[in-house]
Amino acid sequence: MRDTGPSDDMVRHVAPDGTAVGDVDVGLDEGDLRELLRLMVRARRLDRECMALQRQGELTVYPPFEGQEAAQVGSAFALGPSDFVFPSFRELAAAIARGVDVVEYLQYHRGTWHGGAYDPIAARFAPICVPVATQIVHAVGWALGAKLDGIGACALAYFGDGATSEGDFHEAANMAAVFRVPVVLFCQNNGWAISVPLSEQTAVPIARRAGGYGFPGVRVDGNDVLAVYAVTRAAVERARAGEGPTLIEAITYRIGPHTTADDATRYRAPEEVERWRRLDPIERYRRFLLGAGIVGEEFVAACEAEAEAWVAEVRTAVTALGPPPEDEMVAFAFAEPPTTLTREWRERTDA
Amino acid sequence: MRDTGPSDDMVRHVAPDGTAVGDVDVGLDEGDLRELLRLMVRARRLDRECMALQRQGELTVYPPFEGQEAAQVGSAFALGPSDFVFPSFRELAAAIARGVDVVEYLQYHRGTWHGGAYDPIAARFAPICVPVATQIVHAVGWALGAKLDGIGACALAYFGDGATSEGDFHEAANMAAVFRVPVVLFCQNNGWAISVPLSEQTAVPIARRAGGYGFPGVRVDGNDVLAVYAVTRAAVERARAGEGPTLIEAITYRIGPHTTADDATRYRAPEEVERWRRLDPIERYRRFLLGAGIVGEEFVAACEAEAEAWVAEVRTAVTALGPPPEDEMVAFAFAEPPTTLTREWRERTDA
Amino acid sequence: MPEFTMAAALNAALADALEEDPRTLVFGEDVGELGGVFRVTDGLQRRFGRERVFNTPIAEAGIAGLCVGLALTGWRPIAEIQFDGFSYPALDQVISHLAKYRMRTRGRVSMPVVIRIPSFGGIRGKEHHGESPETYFVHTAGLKVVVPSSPLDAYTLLRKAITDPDPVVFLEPKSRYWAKEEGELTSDGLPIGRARVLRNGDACALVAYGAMVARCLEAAEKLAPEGVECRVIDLRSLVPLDVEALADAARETGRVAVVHEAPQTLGMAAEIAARVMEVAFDHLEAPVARVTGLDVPYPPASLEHRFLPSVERIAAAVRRVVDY
Amino acid sequence: MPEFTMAAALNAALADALEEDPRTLVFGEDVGELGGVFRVTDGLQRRFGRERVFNTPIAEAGIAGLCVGLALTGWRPIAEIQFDGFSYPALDQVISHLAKYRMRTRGRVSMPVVIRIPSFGGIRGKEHHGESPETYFVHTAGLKVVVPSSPLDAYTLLRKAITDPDPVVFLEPKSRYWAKEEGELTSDGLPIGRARVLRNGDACALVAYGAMVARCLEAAEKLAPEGVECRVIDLRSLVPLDVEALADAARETGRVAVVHEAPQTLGMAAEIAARVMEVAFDHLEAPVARVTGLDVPYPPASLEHRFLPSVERIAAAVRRVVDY
Ligand SMILES: Cc1ncc(C[n+]2csc(CCOP(=O)(O)OP(=O)(O)O)c2C)c(N)n1
Ligand SMILES: Cc1ncc(C[n+]2csc(CCOP(=O)(O)OP(=O)(O)O)c2C)c(N)n1
Ligand SMILES: [Mg+2]
Ligand SMILES: [Mg+2]
Repeated sequence: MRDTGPSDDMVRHVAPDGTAVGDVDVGLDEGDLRELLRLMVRARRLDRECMALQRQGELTVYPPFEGQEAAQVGSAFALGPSDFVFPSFRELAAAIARGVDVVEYLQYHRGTWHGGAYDPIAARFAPICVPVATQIVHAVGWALGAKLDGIGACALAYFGDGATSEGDFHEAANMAAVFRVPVVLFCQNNGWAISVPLSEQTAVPIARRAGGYGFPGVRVDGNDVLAVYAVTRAAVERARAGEGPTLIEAITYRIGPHTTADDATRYRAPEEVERWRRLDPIERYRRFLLGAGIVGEEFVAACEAEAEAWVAEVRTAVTALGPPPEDEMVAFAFAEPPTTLTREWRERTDA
Repeated sequence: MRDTGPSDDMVRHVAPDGTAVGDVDVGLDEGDLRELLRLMVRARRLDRECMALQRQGELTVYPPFEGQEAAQVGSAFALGPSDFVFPSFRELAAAIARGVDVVEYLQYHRGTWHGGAYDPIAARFAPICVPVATQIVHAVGWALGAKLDGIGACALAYFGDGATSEGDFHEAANMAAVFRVPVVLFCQNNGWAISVPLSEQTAVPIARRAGGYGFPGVRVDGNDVLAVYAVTRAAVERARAGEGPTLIEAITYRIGPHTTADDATRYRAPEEVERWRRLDPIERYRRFLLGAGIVGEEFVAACEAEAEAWVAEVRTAVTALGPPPEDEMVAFAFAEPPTTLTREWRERTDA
Repeated sequence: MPEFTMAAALNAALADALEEDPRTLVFGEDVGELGGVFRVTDGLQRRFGRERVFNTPIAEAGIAGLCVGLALTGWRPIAEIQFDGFSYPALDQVISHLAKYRMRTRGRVSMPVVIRIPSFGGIRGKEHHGESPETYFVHTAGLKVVVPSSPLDAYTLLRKAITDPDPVVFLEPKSRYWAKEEGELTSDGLPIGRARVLRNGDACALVAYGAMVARCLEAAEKLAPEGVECRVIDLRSLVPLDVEALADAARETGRVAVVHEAPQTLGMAAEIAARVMEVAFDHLEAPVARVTGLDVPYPPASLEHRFLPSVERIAAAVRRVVDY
Repeated sequence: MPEFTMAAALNAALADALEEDPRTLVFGEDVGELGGVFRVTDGLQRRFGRERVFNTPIAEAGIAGLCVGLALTGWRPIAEIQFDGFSYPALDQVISHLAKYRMRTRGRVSMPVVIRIPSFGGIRGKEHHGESPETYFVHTAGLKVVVPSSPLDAYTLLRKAITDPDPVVFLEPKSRYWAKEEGELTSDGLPIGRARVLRNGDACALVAYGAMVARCLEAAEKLAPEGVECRVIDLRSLVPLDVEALADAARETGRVAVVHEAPQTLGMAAEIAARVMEVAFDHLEAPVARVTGLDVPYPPASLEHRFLPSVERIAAAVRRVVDY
């Protein structure tokens, strides 16, 4: 049912054909509106490059996000500089939008460092997080700290549809409600958790979960960058105003496989993918901007050219990344490595 | 707010003063109606005896249920012989209603055996379960098995208000919805989780959680045994008919301390306890039965006398319980103890 | 003779068990249409139906807890946890219930449950995909814990785990899923609780399990020309532990090295060292050597070769033990 | 001289830390008005306010995960898990995040977190209230694990744990909460990572931690008239382990017995036996003895005396070691 495209109880500002749906003024100026396109174009270009790099053996397993650009860029764009993002493992587009150093980010997929090779504190972007749903609890903890500090900042946790089945999702959501902390729970419902369709993950739309905790749950067309921006912006403002958490369910789709190690043809029909390709978020937004006269074709071309050049640089930098110094394995486990550990390491390096 | 007594959005058949509220025909004949009183009287008498036994050093820490008799007896009475109960640690009244051997049950509190000294399979009553919320998952597993077996039976899990904050509650509820299994999630909301009031546990009434999973959530006056029976009965029938889970939130109150090791005066006001004493479930039901002419004073007196005699027997049997044979510790850990274990044990007993 | 990868042998074991015992169920994340991320459950849903082979939501505590409830209704659950690092959310249900149920019900309720977990490192995996979780399970009284090292034995061990009346944690060395072995699959053979000697030698005993068995065999090959003949012991079963086999090895060689991927502190080698000392102190010519992972979180792909025991490191340890 | 119970000393340590460092927070189930089920947080909420000392919902994974997020914003969380047996739902957050965060952020983000857990048996507790969970934490690389055995040292260790830049799992022997000791509370004193010798002797070293330290001292008293003088070592810190102190003891006495409540298999004694063998093989006159809990789930109250090491069992083990 849901794979016929986003249904009607979702917030939407731009229709799949690029025409406006009601009021499209989400409070962004034209520069910002153009920036959204630029970021999505960059993100897609880098995502495709990463798929290629993986095939060439330059990256380990890679989880592509094609199709989810609007959901990630629109939401990340709604955050201010002191807000803090808690990503899962598929949020490279959000990282780009937040200005995270992508070469450092890609150390993860290069296999040269774990979670956060970038500086998570400076980047306001927590380490990449693979254990499904665990990062949502961290976001709530961070938000509680921010509330105690009275800094008027909010945390945003990204997670997938599958993540909402985990106990950690629940403990986080409930604590967020009880402590009334400034946090946005941003679910990218891309229809699948690896091979498991939404219908085997939950019996109702995910946004409904929010009612069980006592905060608002909003469904939004996740392929409509303006709607995603607007909905997230409202949730962020609500959070900063001390009104507590919001759950956002952004309906989108993972066009590619779960990861480069996955064979999606084993579990889903090509027609479904095709249907969603026609709902492409970038194409939709491009048409909207062109139709509204906010950009011309030359801007789009310039974006693409710029993305191309940028990705070439990233590629060069990433493929130049070698393994880290071996003793970093020991150096960073504790503030000061215990003597048992330094001895273990010495014996090993002497051997 | 809620400690002024059950609020109005709850199912109620009998008002606190014992008068009927609307239709009181819940499909029970007079024998059953009398049996409900008899069971509650027995349960309370035994509970008080256990408090005394604990003070006399005959039991280890004991968790009293005074005030919750209607919630437990009414719900357990709605089950059929092949349904299966998954209790937490405060469900002695439900155990009595199910016909569990209470002396065996009390081995737990005597410290002579763990979880299920009674035969859980024969009694259709799973072992006593202390880790909060974990039993709810077992109930869902059992219900899945029953569904696969097509036996038309249902599982009922008891848990407290505090238990709904645990991840296991959520994973169980969501799986129950997705698998659409015959299970009743029965929450005794007694206002407190040890010293933590409901308001620090959840931001909304617990029954609302159900909407987040896609099954009905019902609030019921947990001190009204007929309402509890009726609501549970409906949920059980729904489950058996293959329509999936129901969450029941029975609003009740723990009159005593959390356990005999607890000092409830540290965290709650005596007035609150007094208010709830006036909402006593047994007194309410007694008045109802007397008013409706279903029983006379002599029946009540007979119930009390019978409970007295029964409890005296239980007391004798429980205080006669000695420690189990020491080698049972080793005998029951595995179907066949590994030689490492038998050797460990032999060395110990030889020493 | 037929040839099997470990993945194929495990798949056959599941299929044969599902075929023979209608009370067996296979479930976990992505075990349905996809056949599991390692294809170990490939084709099972199509063959045995969606009732007996099914996907679960992403909820590991839930998966372990389902096993308890299903066992109570007389089913035999065979659950898959997708990766080692995702077994941790299930630990509470495993430790507090699965392991204790028989004891707490005075032997009345058994838990014939198998929890399969693709485990260990060496595949250049992402974080949380190279964990060696065995200590958490081995220390938990009431569980059996087994680790196959080869396709044929994987079949045997899995069949035995499935018919075992007690809960068995079945750790599959994912770096060996595609290793091949020729021979016939059989559900007879060495029981759980028994180790096997894969190579004889009197200079030193090399004790390992899972993927480290192959490395020990390689190290033994390498050492043979130096006149150092190793006895290579594949533990197979971490609980129950085959103390006799260890005692024999220690008594006969006087020298023991234990190899595993898990960090050293309270890794299996600690237990084996303590046991060997207990049963063969007077025969030991050298301290039991531990060749293990480091006491740090499992490192990124580009450093895992420095974390895991290498053939060279195993050989060096044997030389040190022999020269002691 | 003032006298303190361990509960009072821990309470004072928390109060002093909250007083000195405004970034410290105390939270957990029932730590507020009630002051914790063991009253270790008694009065703290009243004194430091509901923002710095607060109850959480019943959600142990949540509690551990909150610590990670709070540490990221520069707070110093001191969390309480109500009992040993309820620490298991928190294991995933502890193993997958708390222990790994510094490493995965290349040292950029530290986790100055303390998780306090009333632990171990011996109080005739209910199921899940007598667990010895240390192995799960000790094996997890990236954590420190400490266990006080006396009131004054409990104060010192807790103060040091709170200022430690790394996550510390702080296991409190609940059977010793009401034991008393005279002296001054000090945040100086022996650092984490160092054991202390509580009694000298050259016949055998008795190594223990938590409640078993007092039993070892009793056993040593009992053995002295037999001419067997034991050195009693209170480990205090399970990670880092004071290998020097163990090596010295083994070299000087040649005989070691390790005592703990946890089941034997992969309990701390296994690690200590392996280490002692590594560092003092040539000095050992007897195998390291393990006096431990049994490899079964913790039994009901009426059998716990048969599960836990008794003074008699400790003394018997020492005699066996000495007579070896
Ligand atoms: C705790 C845990 N269990 C299992 C996995 C394996 N796993 C990785 S991604 C994934 C599916 C996640 O689905 P969803 O939350 O919808 O996110 P998506 O992949 O669609 O972005 C699974 C099961 C994991 N990473 N963590
Ligand atoms: C996993 C877990 N955490 C903590 C505890 C300690 N504990 C025992 S009962 C209890 C409160 C339970 O409250 P609720 O669910 O409302 O049940 P009630 O006691 O009111 O019947 C707590 C925190 C536990 N038993 N299990
Ligand atoms: Mg998804
Ligand atoms: Mg309660």
